[in-house]
Amino acid sequence: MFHTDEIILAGFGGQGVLSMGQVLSYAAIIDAKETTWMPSYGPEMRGGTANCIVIISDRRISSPIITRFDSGIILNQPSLEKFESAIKKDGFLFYEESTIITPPAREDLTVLKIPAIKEAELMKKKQVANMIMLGAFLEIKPVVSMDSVLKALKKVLPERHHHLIPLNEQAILRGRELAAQQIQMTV
Amino acid sequence: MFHTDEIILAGFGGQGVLSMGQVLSYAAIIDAKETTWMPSYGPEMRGGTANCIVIISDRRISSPIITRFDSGIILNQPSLEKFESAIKKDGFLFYEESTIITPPAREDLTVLKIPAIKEAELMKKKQVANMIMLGAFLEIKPVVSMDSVLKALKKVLPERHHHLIPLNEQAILRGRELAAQQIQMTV
Amino acid sequence: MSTDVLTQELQQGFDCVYEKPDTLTDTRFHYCPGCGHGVAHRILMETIQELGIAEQTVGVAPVGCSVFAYHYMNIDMQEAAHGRACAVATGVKRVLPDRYVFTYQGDGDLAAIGTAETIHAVNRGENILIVFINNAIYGMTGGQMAPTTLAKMVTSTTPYGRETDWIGFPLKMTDLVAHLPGAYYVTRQAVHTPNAVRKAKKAIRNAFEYQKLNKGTCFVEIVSNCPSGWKMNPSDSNKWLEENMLPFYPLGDLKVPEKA
Amino acid sequence: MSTDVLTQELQQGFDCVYEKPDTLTDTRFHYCPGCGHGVAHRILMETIQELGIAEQTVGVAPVGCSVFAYHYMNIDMQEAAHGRACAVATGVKRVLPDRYVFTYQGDGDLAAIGTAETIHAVNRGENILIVFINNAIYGMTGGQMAPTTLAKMVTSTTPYGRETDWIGFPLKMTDLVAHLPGAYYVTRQAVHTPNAVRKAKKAIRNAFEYQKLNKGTCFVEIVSNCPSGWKMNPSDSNKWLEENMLPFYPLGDLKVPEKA
Amino acid sequence: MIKGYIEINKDICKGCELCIEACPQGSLRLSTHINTRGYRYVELVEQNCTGCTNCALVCPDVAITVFREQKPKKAV
Amino acid sequence: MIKGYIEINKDICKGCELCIEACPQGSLRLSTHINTRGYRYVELVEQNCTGCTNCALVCPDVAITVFREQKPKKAV
Amino acid sequence: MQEQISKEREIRLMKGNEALAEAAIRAGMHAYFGYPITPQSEILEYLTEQMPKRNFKVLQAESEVASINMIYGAAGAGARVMTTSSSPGISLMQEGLSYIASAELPCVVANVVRGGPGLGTIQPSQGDYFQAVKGGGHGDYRLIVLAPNSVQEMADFVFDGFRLAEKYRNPVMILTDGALGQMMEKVALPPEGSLEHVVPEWATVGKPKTREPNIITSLFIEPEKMQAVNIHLQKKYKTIEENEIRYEEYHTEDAEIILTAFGLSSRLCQKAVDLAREAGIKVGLLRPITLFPFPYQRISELAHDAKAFLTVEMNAGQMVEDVRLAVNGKKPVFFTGKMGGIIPSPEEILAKVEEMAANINNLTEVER
Amino acid sequence: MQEQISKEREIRLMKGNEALAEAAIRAGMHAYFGYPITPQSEILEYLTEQMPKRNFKVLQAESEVASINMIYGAAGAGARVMTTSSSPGISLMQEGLSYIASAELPCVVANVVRGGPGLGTIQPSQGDYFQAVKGGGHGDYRLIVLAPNSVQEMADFVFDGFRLAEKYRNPVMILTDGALGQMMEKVALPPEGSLEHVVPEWATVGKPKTREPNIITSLFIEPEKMQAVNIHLQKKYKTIEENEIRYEEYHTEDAEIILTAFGLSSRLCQKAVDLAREAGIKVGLLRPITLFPFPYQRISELAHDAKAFLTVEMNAGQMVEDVRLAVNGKKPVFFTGKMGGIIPSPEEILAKVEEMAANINNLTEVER
Ligand SMILES: Cc1ncc(C[n+]2csc(CCOP(=O)(O)OP(=O)(O)O)c2C)c(N)n1
Ligand SMILES: Cc1ncc(C[n+]2csc(CCOP(=O)(O)OP(=O)(O)O)c2C)c(N)n1
Ligand code: SF4
Ligand code: SF4
Ligand code: SF4
Ligand code: SF4
Repeated sequence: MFHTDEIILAGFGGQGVLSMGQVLSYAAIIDAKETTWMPSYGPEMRGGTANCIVIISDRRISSPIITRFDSGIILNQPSLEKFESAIKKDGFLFYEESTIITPPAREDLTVLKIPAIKEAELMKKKQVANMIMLGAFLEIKPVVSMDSVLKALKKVLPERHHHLIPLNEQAILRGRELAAQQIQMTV
Repeated sequence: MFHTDEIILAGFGGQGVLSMGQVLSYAAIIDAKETTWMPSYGPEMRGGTANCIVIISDRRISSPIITRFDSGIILNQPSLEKFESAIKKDGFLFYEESTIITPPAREDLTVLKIPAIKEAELMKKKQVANMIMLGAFLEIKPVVSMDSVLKALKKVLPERHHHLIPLNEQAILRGRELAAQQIQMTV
Repeated sequence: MSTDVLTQELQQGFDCVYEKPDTLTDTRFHYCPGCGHGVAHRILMETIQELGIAEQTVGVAPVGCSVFAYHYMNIDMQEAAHGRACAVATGVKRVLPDRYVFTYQGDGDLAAIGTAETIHAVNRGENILIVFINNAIYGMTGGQMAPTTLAKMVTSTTPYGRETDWIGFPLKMTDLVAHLPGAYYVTRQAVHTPNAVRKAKKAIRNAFEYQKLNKGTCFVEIVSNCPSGWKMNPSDSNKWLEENMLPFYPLGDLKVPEKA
Repeated sequence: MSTDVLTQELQQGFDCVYEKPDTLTDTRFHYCPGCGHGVAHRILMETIQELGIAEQTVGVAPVGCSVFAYHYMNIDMQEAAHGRACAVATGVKRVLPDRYVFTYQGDGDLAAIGTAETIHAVNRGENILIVFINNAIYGMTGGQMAPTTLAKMVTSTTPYGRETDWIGFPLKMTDLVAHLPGAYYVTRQAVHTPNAVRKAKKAIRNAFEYQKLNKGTCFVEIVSNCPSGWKMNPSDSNKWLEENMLPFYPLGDLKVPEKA
Repeated sequence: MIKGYIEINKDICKGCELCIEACPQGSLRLSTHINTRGYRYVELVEQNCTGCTNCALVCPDVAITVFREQKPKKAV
Repeated sequence: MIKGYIEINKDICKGCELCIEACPQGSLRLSTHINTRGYRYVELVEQNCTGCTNCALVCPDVAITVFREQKPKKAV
Repeated sequence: MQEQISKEREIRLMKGNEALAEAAIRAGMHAYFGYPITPQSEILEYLTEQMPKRNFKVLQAESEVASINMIYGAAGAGARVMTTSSSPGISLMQEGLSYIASAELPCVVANVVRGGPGLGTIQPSQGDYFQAVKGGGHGDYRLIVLAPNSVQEMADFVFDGFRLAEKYRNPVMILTDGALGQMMEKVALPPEGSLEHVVPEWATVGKPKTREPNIITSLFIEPEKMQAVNIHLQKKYKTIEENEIRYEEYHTEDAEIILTAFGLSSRLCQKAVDLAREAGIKVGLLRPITLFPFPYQRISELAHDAKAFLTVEMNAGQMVEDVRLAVNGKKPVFFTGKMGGIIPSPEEILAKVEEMAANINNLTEVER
Repeated sequence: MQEQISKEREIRLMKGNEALAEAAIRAGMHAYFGYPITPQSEILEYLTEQMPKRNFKVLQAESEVASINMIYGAAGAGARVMTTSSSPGISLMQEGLSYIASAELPCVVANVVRGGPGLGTIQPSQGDYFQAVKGGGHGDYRLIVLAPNSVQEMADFVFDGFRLAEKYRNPVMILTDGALGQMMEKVALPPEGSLEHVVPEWATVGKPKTREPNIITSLFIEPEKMQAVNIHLQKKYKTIEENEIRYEEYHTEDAEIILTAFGLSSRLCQKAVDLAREAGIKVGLLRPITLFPFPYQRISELAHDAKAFLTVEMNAGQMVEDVRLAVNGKKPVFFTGKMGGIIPSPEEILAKVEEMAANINNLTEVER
């Protein structure tokens, strides 16, 4: 059987959800998989939420716009409210701890609450919270190889930020650790 | 059999060929016939020639734009050159004498050369040359009733020129005389 | 917020000295935090409220960030095609000459694609109010260069700064229309400080009062910010406006009616 | 008329001091008798001949009576959509920056439907020459009101005279563009007398010479007649022009380059 | 000094801070909480509000209502 | 006085009479004949043309060619 | 038509353009916005001349883009409005028309078609059928399209146009051509004021306290909302298709060959039918009067007994696609036409018909 | 497609809009003129960002009307040029497009379609098929219309577009949509400079003494001349129809039900075919790649063995008319679609297919 992963990544504009999705998609290409990355666009983004849908598959992807997802990576409250119900039964939900007031209610989901912003602050670089989330996601859902993710980072980050690549790598690894710990705890 | 008359009226702009045609068409309506009046239009008129096609028929007229005519009423040299060949075999050609340098060459046509401008000058109103031509035409080709023509004049002339109606009537009658004389001469 | 609730909450011995006018609906503005559109909306609708002309007013919204103005303004409104608000307003005013008609337009709408409609409406002296929000950028579509974008200013379509030698110069549309005989009252205002807001509101009030006289077009430019497009926080954007926009677009009246 | 024939005919001891330039084709103008378009065409093409730039020049014809300009001008030309000559010329100039590019436009074309394209081309300082024939009427379509039609002037769409209070005012487009920083040289000329023709030709020559400098747009208005549209004979039309057009559209330079 | 107070609709406030800057008394500050739309909203802290309406004048979201102490009424 | 003469292309002339007006010498007049396009064309009548080119300058139809007496050449 | 003309009608000889303008005044048009273009400038000229004497407003706009948006504004304000132009000018109105259709504003737009593409020629043409009928603007919308074939109908269809526009809150296009605009024929004019008008309740005329704001818009940013609007529009178009199809038949009863043609070409075809009938060929004519809604069903019925169809147009073949869709392969459908402002003659059509008749049981369409 | 990608191609993850822009640069575009509009503003943004580093010109025009006329000027001057917009902006270009087609100027115009009509929504749609394919402007003209269905094709079709435009002196439209413009996918970019360009001899580049003036015009005032131009254009379109039809088939060999869809919808259909095949239903897909010229003949051939057709579009049913014209009554043709920016899901299509399959020998089209 062919395999497909459908992921929604959502948060406020500026939290880096779009580039998080791009790293996933780029890594998929490096892994020789098919992929689409589809952002929400237009004025709805204005000061509000930003999200993107990433699909990674063994074969050609039909629509880049879908309404049900295998996993969600959620970085703010409005997005959680919008997308919690859009995650497929028994799917995965990763959310950033400090931005969520009312945690998800669904019981079928595997839910991971990642203190990404706190951890990023510990790393002295608030901006890498998204990579911590990404790492956490990849620990549980290794939809692309870690090797490719690290290569993808180079492609997605603009040249002028390439000095931050090691930090981003670190953040991804930190995210993996956090997820691994949490899963063990819940198990 | 149904009867149709197809007439081309042509000359320089300002000679009144368009209103001559309108008088014909209006008279046709009064005679309860079908009629169309179609002017040449657009920049080709600029300072150059003006012409209109009048069709009068017992039944519905298909195209208002045709390329072969039963009769031609011609008021300048370029128009003669343009339309002489467009008159049907054995048709009728009425031309204003003083404006034509090279007279028509076709032998099948009944040709009447009317000194309309000279006569109009005699009547102290250059502008009625067109009505003299119309009168001449109607004498030979009574496509509408004279009664209706006189009524039509009132409709076609703008209100402010209504005092000129008697003069125009006179001109039409003068045209008829001229044509009658000429036909007799040729016969 | 309805007056009832306020009355209840009102502390003894206090008057309500500022509240949202009824001419604004309860719909929240979708504008970015700190965006001048909100203030401009508010003073426009306050004026209509204060003049008591809401029932006689028809507004025309543009295409731009303020495309949804009709969600907020509690009056009859039309949404015009991009750049055509002045033509639409002309259509309205010609068939409803006794109504107050205004357009509310951004700089891309009014001074780029709508240049001809703007100039000709003013030249005809259409008896309308044109509110022109000049934020030197296309906010709605994501921060592209507007005709009013300042020289050297960075936008998403002038990533290296507006190079006037080949892209063209910031266009002072308000100055242009002030030259037209159809213009009756032309002024440039701003809304970045309390005082500026007071003055801008007065200008709008003047404009509506002049509209009664049937003497020609009133044109009120409001120099405004676009924190998102300019990629600044609201407070910095207002500072930038003061330091960069106002020297080039100085505030004040460009044409005032001659005294009777 | 080719030079050969002239030479043959030339009387001993006489020089030819005026003849049709080679930059005009042998096609007869379709213009009405006495129409200023002919003179404007001629001086434009004479200048191109005299400057020796025919091979480097691309012209843009408008929609209007001069729509057929390309039949007469013996150079590469494009026929633009109504009002869009400035946009078309921009397209040409941007890809052929070392060519001389000009538009030739009537008042309806340039100042009504083409207002936005005109203003923005000048505002960008497109390095082109815009020749603007202002005859205060739409000649081509049969004498309708133009934006430049004078107050009270009778046209086929202002049969009772242009009533400025509801149709709008005659638009001084040249004055408007002179305010734009992209304009380098802006002048208003006429061609109704020998002297006016000489001056107008000089203005066109200036414009082409400035184009070499790459400093912005040159804009030459030519106040002209339309005997057909005005319903006058040519000589009366020129008198009318002198008495009515020139007081409102006074001749002279509106913007000249600063001395280096 | 005249006394005043303001009410801030915290669900509407977008935390643009323009009112904070506009307040001549320095009576306003950003809350540490966020509202349902994710914005830190503004709150009145210092009790020195004069009801000058400056904050309301610059508030782009019409989030502020202003109250001012009644002037003693003149005797009729 | 300088001597000159002009040639008028009578097929091109539209008889607008602008050259007649422009001629300071009054050398031009309308012919009584019409050309192939129906216009009375212009002709040079008075032999007092100075070759000033005024007629050609105002002629909208480029119908006029102007000749002028050669100035005696300066000795080289 | 002729028979229906009541006694109260005033008879005149008029140009099609003038008849249309006069009819608009009599139909109670409140305002007209337009820009000159041959061959329809007489409309604006006629109206400016009449304006001081009668009760309506005219404004010469700065362009066709401005005209159509003025129409938008005035229609939105509840007025009965019209604009007219010819091909290039109508192309400039496509954005505005799409807005008007989406905002559901009633108005009449006449296209006095000239030969294209481009600046083209000013002579009559039918080259804008696709644009009018399939939608030259963006998105799924429909104009109600009426195609007059006489000066009388140039007048009558203005009344029909306003009636339909207001009944369905939909723009109506009168698709005519330069010949019909420029020619004079007899026209019997309906009396002034014979078409009732009420200010629609949705119009932006100033909001009284008693109702919610009226909003004229075509913006529906959420796709679900836009979808709902589209579904509503499609339903409306369906209703129009059910109720408003108009066509005329001429000798179709026993026809083996059915000519189909609209507007001016239908007159040429009528003549061709006469000529062919005289020559003993069984030919008939179906003339769609409404181009949208199109008489698909009637053509489909005729395809039962007829042996072949010939569509005649003054273009490269546009309506013929709709005829083919209607016939749907039941019988071969042929096309003949003239382009660039030339009018095919009845004789040419006859020749084509004779050719078909000679081979009537053996006709096959060329494979596409 | 995938297989053809040569080793020299650079692989990137790109938005469709960016891929199109980057491809235009690599295809040797000389100049781009455009105006911002969602969902395609990235094209202008990308190009202004790249301009100082590469060899081409960009100008942000004052409007779409200006853009298309700048394109006219630059194309007439012999340059390889492009403009892009989205639905409302493309409507504003209709006059200009008609001029460009008539003057026979090569250029590429991309329409990143959004939901209409009117201001509509900014979400993806296919509502502009009629406008692109039948002609939204006036007169008889055709755009060559290419419909990509992937980011890869957003890039590739720019090359094809310029090639076809220049081969036939005809404007080419890339008809895509907001989803294809905004989404990122893998794209293999052809190397820069791989598409040859010669300045055409008809271009207005300044007339040397040795030749007659070059004139770019669409004005042919005499109807005979205009007719000749039209005949020439129609012949050219015929040649294009003979040589340039492109389509893709998927499992059509034994298909009883043929889906037809272009652009994004064809991807949904491909998925639906997979799902249906899994369920044992014999379904295939024909995807027209060129919308003009349209693969009428291939569809007509398929109509032989297939039992029914289902056209799937993101509109109210536009291409379905061309499918019907091709099938010409041989088999029933059904339609399903979503409007207003909504993308139909493969499951919805599957449901429709299953419904048809259940009744496969008894299907009849609703009478129109
Ligand atoms: C015909 C057309 N072209 C382009 C657009 C896209 N568009 C929407 S708003 C806008 C510009 C907005 O800028 P501005 O008018 O300055 O207003 P702001 O958003 O800054 O308030 C553009 C180009 C459109 N909707 N329609
Ligand atoms: C889009 C469009 N609208 C209208 C026209 C009709 N039209 C042709 S020329 C013209 C105006 C001509 O007037 P002007 O520009 O003043 O030039 P003139 O003829 O007076 O020299 C108009 C309205 C057209 N061809 N295209
Ligand atoms: S994008 Fe700019 S103009 Fe638009 S709402 Fe945001 S700040 Fe205001
Ligand atoms: S109509 Fe007027 S502008 Fe046109 S050629 Fe005649 S005189 Fe000249
Ligand atoms: S100005 Fe208004 S929106 Fe901004 S922080 Fe103050 S209360 Fe909130
Ligand atoms: S100016 Fe020229 S066209 Fe006019 S009369 Fe003289 S020669 Fe003839």
